[in-house]
Amino acid sequence: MMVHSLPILLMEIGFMAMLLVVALAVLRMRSLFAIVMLQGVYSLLCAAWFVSLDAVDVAFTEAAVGAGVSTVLMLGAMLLTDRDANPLPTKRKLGPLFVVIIMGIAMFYALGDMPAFGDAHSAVNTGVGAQYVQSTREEMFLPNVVTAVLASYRGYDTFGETVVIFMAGLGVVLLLGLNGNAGKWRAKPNGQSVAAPSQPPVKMAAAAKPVKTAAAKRKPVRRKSAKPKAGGTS
Amino acid sequence: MITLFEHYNYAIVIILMMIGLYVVFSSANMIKKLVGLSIFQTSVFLLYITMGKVTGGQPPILDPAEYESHGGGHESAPAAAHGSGHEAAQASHDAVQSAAHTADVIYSNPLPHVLILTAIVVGVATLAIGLALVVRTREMYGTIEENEIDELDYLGNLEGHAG
Amino acid sequence: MDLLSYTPAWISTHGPALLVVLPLMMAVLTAILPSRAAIGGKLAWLAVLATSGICLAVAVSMLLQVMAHGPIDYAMGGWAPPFGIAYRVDALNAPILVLISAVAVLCTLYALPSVDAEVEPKKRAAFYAAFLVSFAGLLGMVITADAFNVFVFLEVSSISTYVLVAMGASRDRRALTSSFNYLVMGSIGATFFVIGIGFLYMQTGTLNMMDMARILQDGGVDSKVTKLAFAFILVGLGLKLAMFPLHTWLPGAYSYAPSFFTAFMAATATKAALYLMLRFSFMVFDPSWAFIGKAVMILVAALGLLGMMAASLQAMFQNDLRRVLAFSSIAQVSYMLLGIGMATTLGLSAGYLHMLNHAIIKGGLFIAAGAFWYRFGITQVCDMRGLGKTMPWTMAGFTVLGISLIGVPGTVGFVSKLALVQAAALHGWWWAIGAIVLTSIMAIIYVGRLIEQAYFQDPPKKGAVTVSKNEAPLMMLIPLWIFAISAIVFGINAEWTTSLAAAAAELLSGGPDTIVPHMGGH
Amino acid sequence: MNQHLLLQVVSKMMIPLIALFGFYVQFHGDFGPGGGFQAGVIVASSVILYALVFGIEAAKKAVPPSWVRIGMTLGVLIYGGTGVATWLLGGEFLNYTVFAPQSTHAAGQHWGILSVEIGVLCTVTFAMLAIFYAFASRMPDLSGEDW
Repeated sequence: MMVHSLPILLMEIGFMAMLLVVALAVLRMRSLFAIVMLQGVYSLLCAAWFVSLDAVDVAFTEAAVGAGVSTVLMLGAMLLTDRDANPLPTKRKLGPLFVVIIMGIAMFYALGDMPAFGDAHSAVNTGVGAQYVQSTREEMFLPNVVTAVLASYRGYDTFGETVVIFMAGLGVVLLLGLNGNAGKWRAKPNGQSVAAPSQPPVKMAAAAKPVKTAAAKRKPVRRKSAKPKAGGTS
Repeated sequence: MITLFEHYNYAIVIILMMIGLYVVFSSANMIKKLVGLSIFQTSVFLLYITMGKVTGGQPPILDPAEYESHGGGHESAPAAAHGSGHEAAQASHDAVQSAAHTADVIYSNPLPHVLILTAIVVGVATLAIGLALVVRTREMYGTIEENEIDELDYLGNLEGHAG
Repeated sequence: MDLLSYTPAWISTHGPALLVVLPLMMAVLTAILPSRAAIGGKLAWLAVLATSGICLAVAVSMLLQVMAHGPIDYAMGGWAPPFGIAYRVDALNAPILVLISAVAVLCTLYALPSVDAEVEPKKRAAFYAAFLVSFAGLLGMVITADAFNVFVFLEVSSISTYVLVAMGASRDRRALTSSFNYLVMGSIGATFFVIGIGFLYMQTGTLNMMDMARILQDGGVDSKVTKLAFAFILVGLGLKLAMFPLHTWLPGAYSYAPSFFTAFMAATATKAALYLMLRFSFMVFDPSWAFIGKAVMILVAALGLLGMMAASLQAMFQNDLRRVLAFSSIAQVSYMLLGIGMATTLGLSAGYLHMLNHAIIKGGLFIAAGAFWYRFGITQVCDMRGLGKTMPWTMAGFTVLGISLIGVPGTVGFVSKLALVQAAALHGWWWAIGAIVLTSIMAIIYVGRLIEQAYFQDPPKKGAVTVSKNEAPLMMLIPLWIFAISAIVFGINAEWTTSLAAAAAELLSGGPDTIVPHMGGH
Repeated sequence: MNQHLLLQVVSKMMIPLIALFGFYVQFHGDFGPGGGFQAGVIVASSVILYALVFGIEAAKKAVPPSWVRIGMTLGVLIYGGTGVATWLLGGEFLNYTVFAPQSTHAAGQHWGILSVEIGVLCTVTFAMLAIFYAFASRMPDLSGEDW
């Protein structure tokens, strides 16, 4: 019972392999610039696989929002902070590894009961989803069923989600300020303060470490790589 | 073995989720944590979309001809050969009455697509706020490594108490 | 219930949607207000007060209608439930809606002086807008009957909460890192919740909670996907309500957020997540099924027990006032989980009752803690010396609420702890009674320590002259004393709150099969 | 010599096309893949490209921050306003059939969906711009080679 014709199946297996490789690369790497770029690659591969899974709207959004905007934001943030991630000692990683493996085992345990890939008679594909196609054809007279469901049948979800986007914009304006000058104001009690200052004065901390540029921090990489460093003078 | 072959997509999704979650837990750098979080969320989107795929199905975009004939005069459907080169065996090529036409065209399930459109944008909104926090933390603490920040906080507590 | 006759008919038909849409639209309007002029902040405050007042009125009228005529249904967008998104107000979520709105009104009263001292003048209008979004998100989360809509409004309230907690950085820089930790753990919790809903959808094919319950009832009971869905939803919501091993984000978020928002968050955020756990584990799934019953019984009750012990122990050794209250919040949430873990009608009503009572206690305590910082910049417990003399009224309110936190007879804390003990006794869980008594003794220690500092030590000296009396402003004392008085009133005459809890517990123990199938009538 | 001359010339031609494609995606959303979110991001990316090539100050002159703040709220107001309009006309929240009750071709739904998608376009465009402005205008003074 082949889900796709052979060429598409090979393409999908290619997508999956690349996704795994990219995810593992992000896990192993320390240079933040590479990690951010790989995250963009990961989103784009997902968008490609979405297209072959007939989710064209989602592929469009994942490519535009997931690969495009996230990468721009992460580069912007990375530019303002550090270029490298310090590794954690391995003994501190065993706990998380154990938790993650437990989660994986739980999901593989239930793999048997999941509907087969592409099964037209599974509860998902005979449930409300399939009836949307029918009702859009008879009631809505709109070609793109996803837009009809997104804006009308489940329009309230999209309203909540527009509020989430508005809140993200407002939140970043609150935290960083549109002209980049938020965060300088200090709260003072409206009366005599009896408490000792609870943390070291802010200025001292900020001046403690200048922005760690790539060149200054780069430890000699084990293998002599000739490729130009990310922006740093090698 | 058959079950694994029928569920290979879920197996991939589960492994990607495990990797994404492990990146979040095992990295001290705040930006790498956010990257791990977005990998974890993107693999959840894959879980939803692979659920909705139907064998030999098409993207859930109806052909306007299908419902035109309901409303307007019953002219024969135009010889609209399918533009998309989707050579699924069942797709009809020649001019077919719309009633027969709708019966055999299979569409994938649109509902997971709608849910994931929402989830993608929620993921990016959380990412934007997280990055704003990272920038502000870098200014206040001078570093974005969680273990260094804990040391600074621990020192801060002691000084505060001693003062 | 003659009060019901006053509410216009329009409320009963469009009440549920109005309750969530009004704060969202007001939030957007507040965000546009001119942030430069001083009036911008005051205007925003007035808008928030008016909105939460109207929401309280709508919530109370809906509660009265639910108690009189049964559940209110509302089909969003005019589409019948399995197609569109449905709202359902029944005996389980009506009291929570009233609780959230009431706490919002009281905290908004408290906000006028508190936000002026803690938030940049330019940012106050946007700050109030973010609060309204968080308030609407909580209401939307509690009122909806569509599984995915719960996730959307969970994110609406969470994302505004991350921003508001980080706004506390003007007072203490640790607000940023605790907000980041809360963001990472909150997003993981929300994503686990989405995975759980995905598996539920995979099993049932629909997203409406009532339909899901019906389809699961017919054939989905023993499928592994249902068990996996329940596990993910339990862990996702456990992260959101700070269940014992998943609580590490809470102390930082509560102690470094702006005091106005800590008071609101402490009284409502964990309650909404706890309500969701009740809704999913008793109305969508059913504890009579073997796996779900064992999981609820063993996991939730055991973690509740562990949480009580560990959190109370840690609360005793904290030197930051708000971290003491935050750890005590984790302990109190564990009490509720213990009540729910029993899965008996009495246990559920005791847990539900403790949810209502704890909101009153913790809201007031954090308002008092904010007032201490407002006047004297006090955050450490050692700085609380002599507060009984320098801020008598605020300290008196703090003491009344502290005592009801311990559960002294005659206060609201005693009522729910007594109900929990009775439920545990009938259920035969003697070790649970031992745990409740032990943690109450620990509560005596960590609350007593604060009261002892305030009353039995003389005020600190500022350069050889003792600090003079400087009472908190009236706008802070009014909500504090409303909380304190209601902690006493509902302690003595607990008939109303117990009847609400009993109605909710009876609906829950009825389980999914008692849901009258409805197709969008309202 | 301005190192970005080549970039500036090319992007001057590209930016209007990107914005146009964004609006195409928005209004083509009913017939093919597309809709408010993708369109909003594409229109925002055209302004971001302008900011990257011509500098953040030029972009702030082109799309001033006060617009961005108003635009964010305008989108949600349009969306919520459509819902409130359906209320006032008697239907449930976001029930678009009340816009044109007698139509056989669900014209009310089409109007509702169109106005809602415009609301989403507005919010997403200006929210993404607000986020980009916040990050870009917080730039520490990094020398060119240190990029």
